[in-house]
Amino acid sequence: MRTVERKIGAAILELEHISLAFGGVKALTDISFDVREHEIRAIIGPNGAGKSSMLNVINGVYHPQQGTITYRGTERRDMDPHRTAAQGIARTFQNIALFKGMSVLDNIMTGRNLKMHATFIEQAIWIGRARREEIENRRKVEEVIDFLEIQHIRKTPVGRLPYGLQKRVELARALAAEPSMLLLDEPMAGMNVEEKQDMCRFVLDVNEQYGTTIVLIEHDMGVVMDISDRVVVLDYGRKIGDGNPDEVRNNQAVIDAYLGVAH
Amino acid sequence: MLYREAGQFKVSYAADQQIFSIRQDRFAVLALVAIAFLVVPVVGNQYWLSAILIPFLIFSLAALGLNILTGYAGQLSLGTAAFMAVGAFASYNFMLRIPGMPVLLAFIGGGTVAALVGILFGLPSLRIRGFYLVVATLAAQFFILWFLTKVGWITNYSSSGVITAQQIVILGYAFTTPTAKYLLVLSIVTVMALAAKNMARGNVGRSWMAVRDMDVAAEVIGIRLMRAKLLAFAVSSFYCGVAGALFAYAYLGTVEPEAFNLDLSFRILFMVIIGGVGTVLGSFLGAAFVTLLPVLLSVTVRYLDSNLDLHIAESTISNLELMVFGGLIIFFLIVEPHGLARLWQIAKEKLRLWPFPH
Amino acid sequence: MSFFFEVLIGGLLSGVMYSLVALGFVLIYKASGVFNFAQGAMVFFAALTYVGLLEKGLPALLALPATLAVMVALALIIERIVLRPLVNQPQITLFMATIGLTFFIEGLAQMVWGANVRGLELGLQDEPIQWVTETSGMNVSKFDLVAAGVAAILVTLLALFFSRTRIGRALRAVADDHQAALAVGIPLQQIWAIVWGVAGAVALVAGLLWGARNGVQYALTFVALKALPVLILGGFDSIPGAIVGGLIVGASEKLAEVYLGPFVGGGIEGWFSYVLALLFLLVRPEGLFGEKRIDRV
Amino acid sequence: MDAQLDTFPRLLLHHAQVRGSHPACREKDLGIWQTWTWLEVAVEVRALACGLAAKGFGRGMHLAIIGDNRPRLYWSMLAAQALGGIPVPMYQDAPAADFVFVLNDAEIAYAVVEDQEQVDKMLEAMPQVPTLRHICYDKPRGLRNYDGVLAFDALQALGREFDRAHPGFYEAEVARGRPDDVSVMLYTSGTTGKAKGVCQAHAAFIASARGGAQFDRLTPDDSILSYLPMAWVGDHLFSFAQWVYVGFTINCPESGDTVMTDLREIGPTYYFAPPRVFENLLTQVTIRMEDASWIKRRIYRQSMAVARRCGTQILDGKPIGTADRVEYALGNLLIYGPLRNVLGMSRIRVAYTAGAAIGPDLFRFYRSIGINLKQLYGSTETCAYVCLQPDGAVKFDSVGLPAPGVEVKIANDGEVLVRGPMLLKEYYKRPDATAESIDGDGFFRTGDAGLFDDDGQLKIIDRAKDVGRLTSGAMYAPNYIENKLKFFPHIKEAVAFGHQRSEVCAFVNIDMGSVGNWAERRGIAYSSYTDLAQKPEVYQLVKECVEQVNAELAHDPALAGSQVHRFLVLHKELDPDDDELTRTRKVRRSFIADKYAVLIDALYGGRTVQHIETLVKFEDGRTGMVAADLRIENAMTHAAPPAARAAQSR
Repeated sequence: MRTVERKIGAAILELEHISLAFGGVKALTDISFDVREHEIRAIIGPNGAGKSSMLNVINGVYHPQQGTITYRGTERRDMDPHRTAAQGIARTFQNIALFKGMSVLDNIMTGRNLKMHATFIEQAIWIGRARREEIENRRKVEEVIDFLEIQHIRKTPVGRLPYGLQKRVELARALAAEPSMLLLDEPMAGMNVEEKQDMCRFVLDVNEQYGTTIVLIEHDMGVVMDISDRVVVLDYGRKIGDGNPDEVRNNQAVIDAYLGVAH
Repeated sequence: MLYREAGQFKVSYAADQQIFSIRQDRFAVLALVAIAFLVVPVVGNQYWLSAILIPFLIFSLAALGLNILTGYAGQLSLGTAAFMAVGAFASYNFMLRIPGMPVLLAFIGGGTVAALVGILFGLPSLRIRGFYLVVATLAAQFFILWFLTKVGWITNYSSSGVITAQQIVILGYAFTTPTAKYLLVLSIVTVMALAAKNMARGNVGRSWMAVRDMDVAAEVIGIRLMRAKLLAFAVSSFYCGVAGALFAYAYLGTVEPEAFNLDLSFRILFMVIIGGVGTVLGSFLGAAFVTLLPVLLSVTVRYLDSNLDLHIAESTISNLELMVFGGLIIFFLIVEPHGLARLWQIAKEKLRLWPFPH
Repeated sequence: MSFFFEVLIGGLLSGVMYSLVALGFVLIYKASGVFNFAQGAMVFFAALTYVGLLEKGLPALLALPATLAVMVALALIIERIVLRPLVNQPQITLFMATIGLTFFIEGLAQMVWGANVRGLELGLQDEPIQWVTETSGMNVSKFDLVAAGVAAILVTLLALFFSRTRIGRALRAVADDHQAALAVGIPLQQIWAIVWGVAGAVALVAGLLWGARNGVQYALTFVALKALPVLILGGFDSIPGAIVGGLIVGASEKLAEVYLGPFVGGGIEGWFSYVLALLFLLVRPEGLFGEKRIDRV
Repeated sequence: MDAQLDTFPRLLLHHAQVRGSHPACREKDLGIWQTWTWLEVAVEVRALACGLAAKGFGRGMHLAIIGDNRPRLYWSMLAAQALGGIPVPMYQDAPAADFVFVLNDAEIAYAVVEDQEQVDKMLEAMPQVPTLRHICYDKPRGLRNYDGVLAFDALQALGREFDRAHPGFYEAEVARGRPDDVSVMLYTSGTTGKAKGVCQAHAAFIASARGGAQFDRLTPDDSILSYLPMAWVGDHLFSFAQWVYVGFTINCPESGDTVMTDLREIGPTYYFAPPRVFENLLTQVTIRMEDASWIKRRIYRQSMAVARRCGTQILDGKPIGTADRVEYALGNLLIYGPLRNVLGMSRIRVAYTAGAAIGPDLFRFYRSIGINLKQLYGSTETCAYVCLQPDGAVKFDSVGLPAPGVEVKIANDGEVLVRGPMLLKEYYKRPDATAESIDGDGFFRTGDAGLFDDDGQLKIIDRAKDVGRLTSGAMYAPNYIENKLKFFPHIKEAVAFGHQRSEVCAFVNIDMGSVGNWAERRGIAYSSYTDLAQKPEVYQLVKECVEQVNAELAHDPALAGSQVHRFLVLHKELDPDDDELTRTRKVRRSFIADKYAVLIDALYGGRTVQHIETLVKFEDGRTGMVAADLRIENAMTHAAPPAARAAQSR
């Protein structure tokens, strides 16, 4: 009775010949790949392969020296973080980047800042639009809280939470923006088996329930092979493989550079 | 222990998001406000009203302003007093140069000019972070005071640089008695504190805190750093500007730029640190503490002096005050970096969980 | 033209004095990442203690080592009581703690020695050097020149200390990376204590020179405020930077006062260096000698 | 109340009319307490009923209801009843395989379930349940790509359409309902044999609800937290029958994890929980108080001493001295009031416990801090309604007076027999069982052995069939002994043996939390449950408990022979997954006796050590072996007292 037929669409994000360097150090060299609508796209590679840099290029925290990025038909050289967010790309960070001084609820509420238009004066007086927006967006945020099953920690300051839950709250903050594309930087790093299973389930559910396109960096090969549709393999800032999990698994360059060494 | 919360459940987000979501808190705050408005004017004597309570309220407002910038938005400023000065002198000029200017509008104007100046000196915050920003705010402190002193037009060519604030008249009523001035200041501070709390708990406040806690993450979720920071500078300076205007109009009466020196900036920073960084309540607690401590200190020292015959000089008291303030700042930063407000918070949590441990 | 040079040299020489104060900042910043706002208060405390001891009848030769001892002791106490508990706190917190410290030291100094302005006689006259005036027509203060000499000696000593001694090398390692330094077994707290002690000594030298020039008074603490733009220009962790920054600030503010001041009513010395530093920051946030940071995300 | 109001759907319409804007249900969902008024509930139920009708559900059919307590599931019961159908709530935590029997037995074709988890279980059971065709779910999460299952909203939309097309249909269906129609079918957990479906008529549950409501003067302004399994008769009486009869408010918690917080937020006025819940709460209180500062601990100890001394008297309205009254008032200010508050019980007017025996200390604790906790007695077959403890006359060892409208008598063999309007109509498809359980005079055999005390209150000793005889001929009530043992916090379960044997012996299960804590405080290291259970120190601890029970038993001439002579501490926890306990956590004594026959032989054979290997089922479904050498201990017993002293101690 269960139909697991997901419709994967056309490429919506294309990266072409991206090169990025810090001072003299090359982080990324001539990397091209694309991401299709609704798919789960994994980026893997050994430490220092340039995976996080890749995400930072996609959402505009880093600006590549060369190459172009095409997102939904618009080609440009750089993304800038704010515009990226406005276009519906959300992300999480490798080292949890929550707002430590705020509660779980407030952290997730910040994820909806782009949906709130009341001016600061309206908010100061707390009438009309400001009040209405707080309530409407709170409702949306509660749906995310429900989705990720973090009701019991809603009003806890994030700093007090264990690592696994902090990761989940960060995902919640990203989801609150109702993104069409989600960039996840090692969402399962440092988790125990049970937490990993939960997180996998959430990632799949997000993809399935909302059709969100997901770009994912992950170290756990089992997870990557299980949940992703296609995989890009980076090594020393270069792309050495690209394809579905089976193709990547059988790619000799990948085996040499990554699998062979790591396992 | 005093909190009996069982049965206080929320059926709407509006109820859940109200400022004081616990019924007991709501009653306590209402009672406090009622006392401040109804009882204090009756029982307070002239000394208490004009030498303690009025400055306390004004400092609370200034501390609130600094807290918005430093506590909520994470931008350290040592130029608070200068922004107060802008507010004071701008209000003076609005009153002086526009005939029939309502005094409240002049205060708002003063605040607005301060906000504009704040934005100007906040611009560097877009490129520089952390305590490098101190340079920008110190530049503001020194430059603004120099400017106010040097440009005669601002002080209406008063030879000594001293201005005398015009009388406060609202709808024909002259606020001349300490009680009247107290009530005016209290009203303004209450309204502005409420507005600050509203901003703090809304999207604006969350954006500020996001910028403070993790600016890259804030940017990535779509918060415009520039707008958030400059807004913080503007709102903060507005609060300081209004506080400065009240300082001149409701407290000192006659004032010179030098009254808004670096020392005052430090004093207000101390209020924020001691009271609690990033809380509205802390601004009040800190202002109360810093206002009352010297009084307490001098009373104590005089008492000891008269009883033990120590012949303590007046200067000793002021030096002692410096040491106590300095020591307290260090103490708070080490022991409770979130200040009195956090202590209050912890006490409240304890009462809510009583008899269980916190 | 010679007037210009006279102003410039005067500015550069007083800039050396700024550098002297800034040196104390740099030392502490390098070792523990703290911007010690209280350095100015320490300068004031040093000068006041020295004068106070002289007033008590101590001969200058005894008062000097005694003051040095007091300063080192004060520095060590500060390190122990204030900074150690605040280790690993954000820089801003540490900075605010040193503001508190400033108040405390100022209060303490005046409580112990009284608040009246006192002169300090080092046997140097703040008068133009005869032969310079005669040969070039410029007035160059003898005092300033000696002060510059002292500063030069001090900088040289410090440079030697850092490059030649074991402690100096350890300090450099600490400045590069606290964690790594700890990992290779450098006793961090010992290093900090030494650096604070040295900073206390530097404060004494600065205090004597500034006190002799401007009188020993509360206003000395404002010297610290001048050091901030110096550090911005020179970079917080560079000893040569402190020197160069001091020279730039000293010269530019004198020139500005003389050449720009009259147009705006004078008194711009008070803020000019700040505006200069601010403009500089906007162009090059890491300072002249600082290294560019890359934000890891 | 009107004679017309004799079925639940009619009661619902009545409330919608007379208190339409009064809150009927609340559920903590999306962070706030979503509220439905009686009018709204009536509208929702109507749409749902019409939706079910549109799907072909009708008179006499069974509707399975599976899930945590949620308003929509309660509405589903009303919807089924409105159509003359019969809701069959089932235990939501049972695995799919356990559902198969009931689904087949009740010929279930329609099911309303909570979420994906339950839908998956239904789908898993489906191949073995040919009748099951329609599955409707409440929470859509994860069910987006499922075919052939229907969302609750969709069903209601269908219903509204159907309602428009068939005006008057709903009213007519409600009007067709008769009070002796079966209103609900609850499956008994089945301590022995397969589960039986207990058919209860509207009239029975309404009579029980009415009696209880009058007894405790319930009003529409009362509110209750609904968090116990919906398949349990207790929840059906308190959260459904009384709810619909009285018209008060039920409150459903946000999730299993948040029950305590939700209880505190709601602060119900009416509360019902099995003893286990009260016990866990008290354990939490004790543990948290141990972490408190010494001054708080001191105040707590002092206040609790005062409460023990005079708390229950004050609650019962008995006269006490002024000094005590003042001390109690102080304690109330400092401890009892705050404690009730943090437990979420400060507004409780009436609280009941039932389902198992409750320890006197535990019971006394709650009553002494001012919570009006009472016991009731009943079973699935009697709508959980036989005896109730009246305010002001609460005893620790009785279950109260016969409830209004209920007749109770004791058979010659000690079995408690009851008669009244609350009795079951029948066991579904089990005329034999029905006939067997109701005698010619219409009295239902409860299967419990009991006696009336001097005040006319009923005292339950044991299951009648469990009451046995020692070879000496003395009466032996295993449950009575087991319960006494279980009242010790360190003992989680106990199983006593002795029927047709010379003496009583027992298995004991330690409480991992409590004993683990105890061991840690004494620095006793242990690696596992099995290891901890066999520590000599633990045996000593258990032995003290057993001997204390023996001392108590020795006071009662009838039971003095039942003192425990030998015992052992089991190496594994008794577990419903291993069929050793029922789902309601009652021990299945005979099953255990068979499974652990070797241990029983060792107990009676005088051995001091016995090796055992046991197959266990883990939570993830895997199985494994647990092996251990169990030690067997003797316990000190006491001589029976002279009859005269025993009579006095009564």
